Amino acid sequence: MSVEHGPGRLRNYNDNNSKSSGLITGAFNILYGKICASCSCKTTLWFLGAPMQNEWLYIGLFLVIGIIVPVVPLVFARLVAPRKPNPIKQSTYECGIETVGDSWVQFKAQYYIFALVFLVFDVESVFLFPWALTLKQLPLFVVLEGVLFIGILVTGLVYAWRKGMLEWV
Amino acid sequence: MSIPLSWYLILAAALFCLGLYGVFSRKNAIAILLGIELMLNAVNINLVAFWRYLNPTQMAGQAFAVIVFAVAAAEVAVGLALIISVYRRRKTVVADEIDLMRW
Amino acid sequence: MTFWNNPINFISTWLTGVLTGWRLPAALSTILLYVVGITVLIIFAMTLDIGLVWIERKVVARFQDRLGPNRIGPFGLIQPVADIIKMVIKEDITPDGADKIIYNIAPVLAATSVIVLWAILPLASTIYGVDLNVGLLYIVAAGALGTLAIIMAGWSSNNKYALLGAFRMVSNMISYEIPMVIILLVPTILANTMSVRGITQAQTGMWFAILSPLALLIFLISAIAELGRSPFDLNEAESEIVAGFHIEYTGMKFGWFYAGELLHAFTFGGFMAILFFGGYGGFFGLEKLAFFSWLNIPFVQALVFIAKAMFGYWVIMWIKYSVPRIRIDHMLAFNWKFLVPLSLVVLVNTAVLNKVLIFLPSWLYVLGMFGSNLVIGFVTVEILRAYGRKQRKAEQKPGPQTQTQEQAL
Amino acid sequence: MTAEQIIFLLTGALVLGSAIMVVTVRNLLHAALWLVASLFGVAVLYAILQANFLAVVQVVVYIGAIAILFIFAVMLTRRELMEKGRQTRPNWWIPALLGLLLLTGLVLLILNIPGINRTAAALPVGLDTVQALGTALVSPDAYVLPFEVASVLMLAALVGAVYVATVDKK
Repeated sequence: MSVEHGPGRLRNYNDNNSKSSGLITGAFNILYGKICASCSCKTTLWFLGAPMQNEWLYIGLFLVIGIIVPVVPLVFARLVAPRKPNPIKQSTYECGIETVGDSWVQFKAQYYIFALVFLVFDVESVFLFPWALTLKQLPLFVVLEGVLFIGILVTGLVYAWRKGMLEWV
Repeated sequence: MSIPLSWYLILAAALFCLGLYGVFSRKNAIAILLGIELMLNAVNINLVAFWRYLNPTQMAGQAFAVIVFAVAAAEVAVGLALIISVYRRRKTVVADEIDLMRW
Repeated sequence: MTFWNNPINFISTWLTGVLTGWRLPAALSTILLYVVGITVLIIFAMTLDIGLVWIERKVVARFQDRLGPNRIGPFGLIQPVADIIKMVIKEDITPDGADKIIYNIAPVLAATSVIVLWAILPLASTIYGVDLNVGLLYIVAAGALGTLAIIMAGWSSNNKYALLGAFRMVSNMISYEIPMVIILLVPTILANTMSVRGITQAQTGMWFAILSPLALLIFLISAIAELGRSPFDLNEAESEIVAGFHIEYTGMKFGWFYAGELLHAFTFGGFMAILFFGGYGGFFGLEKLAFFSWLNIPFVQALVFIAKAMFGYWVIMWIKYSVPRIRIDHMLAFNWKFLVPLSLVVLVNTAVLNKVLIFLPSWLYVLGMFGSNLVIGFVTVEILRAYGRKQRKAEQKPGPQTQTQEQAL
Repeated sequence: MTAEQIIFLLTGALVLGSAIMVVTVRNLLHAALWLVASLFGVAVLYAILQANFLAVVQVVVYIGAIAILFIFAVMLTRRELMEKGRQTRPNWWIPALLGLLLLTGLVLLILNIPGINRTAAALPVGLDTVQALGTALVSPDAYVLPFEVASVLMLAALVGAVYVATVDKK
């Protein structure tokens, strides 16, 4: 039983003050023993049975409430703020003069090149995270594997650099 | 985990078919790539579902999914670079009009 | 005493008791508990955000030798409340040709991408939302949502300046995400976990700022760039593109971009404290002494954490208000040619040394890590100096200097 | 029907609904944003499957990088697209029929596999999936070769993409 997530975090970590562990065990029993027994089916606590589920449920709820909180003032503003649109007020802003042309200005392809390099590096550096977690357990050659991985990554960077793709032309 | 494995497989199949439809029905080359992304994700859902349902201690499914991520990223990088390059030369992104090598 | 030791657990146990007393199913009562906890946490963050508006305005005023807000309330403390009221009752203008749905989603997404970061922020050893075992990548993922919000705002406004600002901001953010992700690997290696709480606990004896000061520096720089604050605030360069991606936003929608930026800066100050300064703990073993046992009280820990986060926030503000803006070509070159290689070197150094030195006594380990960082820093500075010398020599010779400013859009 | 199944169905509706928008909507930028929604739904699926690492990486890589690249590409080329009304080929019904046939076939196939309605057992206690994935990716008897080859693949993609996208200096 290793449910340790959420505001209702239910296990005492090995903190220095473990005097209260008796009470927490009691709370544990209440949550897992008695309630489960009282509703006579252990599966109703499906998300408590699996700790991962538990944390993602929390994050999902956080996301939902995190969307609701910014929406509330916007809705409130919609109710109280004046709404008197007119064409001049609604025209796109361009430093006081009339808007010239389409907002679709030509972009430098350079933005795109940087996004390309970024994509490759992002994917590769994200893959290094599982590697980083194994360093402590596994022997030294695992480190060297990672270094090889990074070396290949650097080759790409050097190529892009020598090719002049990192210059803002 | 009260969800049957078949649900995931059916969802992935539907996603794959939608991607397939997108690839074949769209004119725009970028939209075709969008369809391919959907198909790759359908494959990934299958891989992860099989990992979870068959043998979670064996990480094969997740490792494969990671490789598929890399393949997807590589495909997008090269594919979009090609499209942009073609667009610069021929001012079009419609796949049917890029037919210089057709005959 | 239990309340002071573990307030969240205490309250949740009590509330669960109350809810199940009402014959609610256990699952539902847990969800209700979550909702209550999340709402309290978010409201706390939002209240802090209001305070940050005041702090930001006061601090910038002091940097610029002004007084700052001082009319409404004592020391102008009520000023942010007045700001909010003003923003809410302002007319909300949607520009012609705007993509209405995307235009309205963007500010909400911008605020949400910051708020969700609080789900994993450990305020104290027993006060935190969730202990995710992929916490560090979660930070990056939330940043990805923020990037998306900016590009949506810029595109949907139907305005040249907004689009240009969004493009600049996004290329800036994505570029500096690379050194940030690479440098996040350093605490991961040192603590052998990706959970922010685990990283905090790994630093009870020694801050990672001492083990890897270079990583701290790179994290700070890339965090400032992620935030889009000066000197990396090209997205809203007033003199060139007026206000960047939020040019067309009025009233509370603009307010969310503004509030989101401030909260984001504070949250990154918090993450800096967690990753490198021990978060709520990190007293170098001081808390084990009987005399300092009060340091273990969760509310004291939370105060310590907030103080450390405020320090990080203050450093970010300090840099913002004293350094001029950098040109975009310089900025991207600085990232790709300097920060990325340097962060890779720091990463390899940490990975190898952590494996080799771990068998040594701990003082030698710390000394080795710190010393290697010093050596890397010294070598980097020397290389930069040699490069600068070469550059100056080349400039003295009359040569083809075609790097012009107007090419650097 | 448990709460988990309801969450799955909602997520599935999000994934498939957004995917339908991706393949049908006319404005390509909207299609890219719908793709983001669909991919986010897939990330939620990974979270339900307890693949924490993949769930977060899905957001980081797909939404934070691939979708951004798509949006950049759309913005670099879009001027042409606004004028040309229809985004689908005239014979769009053939792929639609093909997709439906394939879907029917696949569903029949899936439902006829014995034991396909199995549910998953809980993960072994103490199994850190991220660490296990890392071990699998670096162990010589597991997937170290694909791991390094993925790096080479990304290198090849970078070199190729940069070469192709280079502006010709005339």
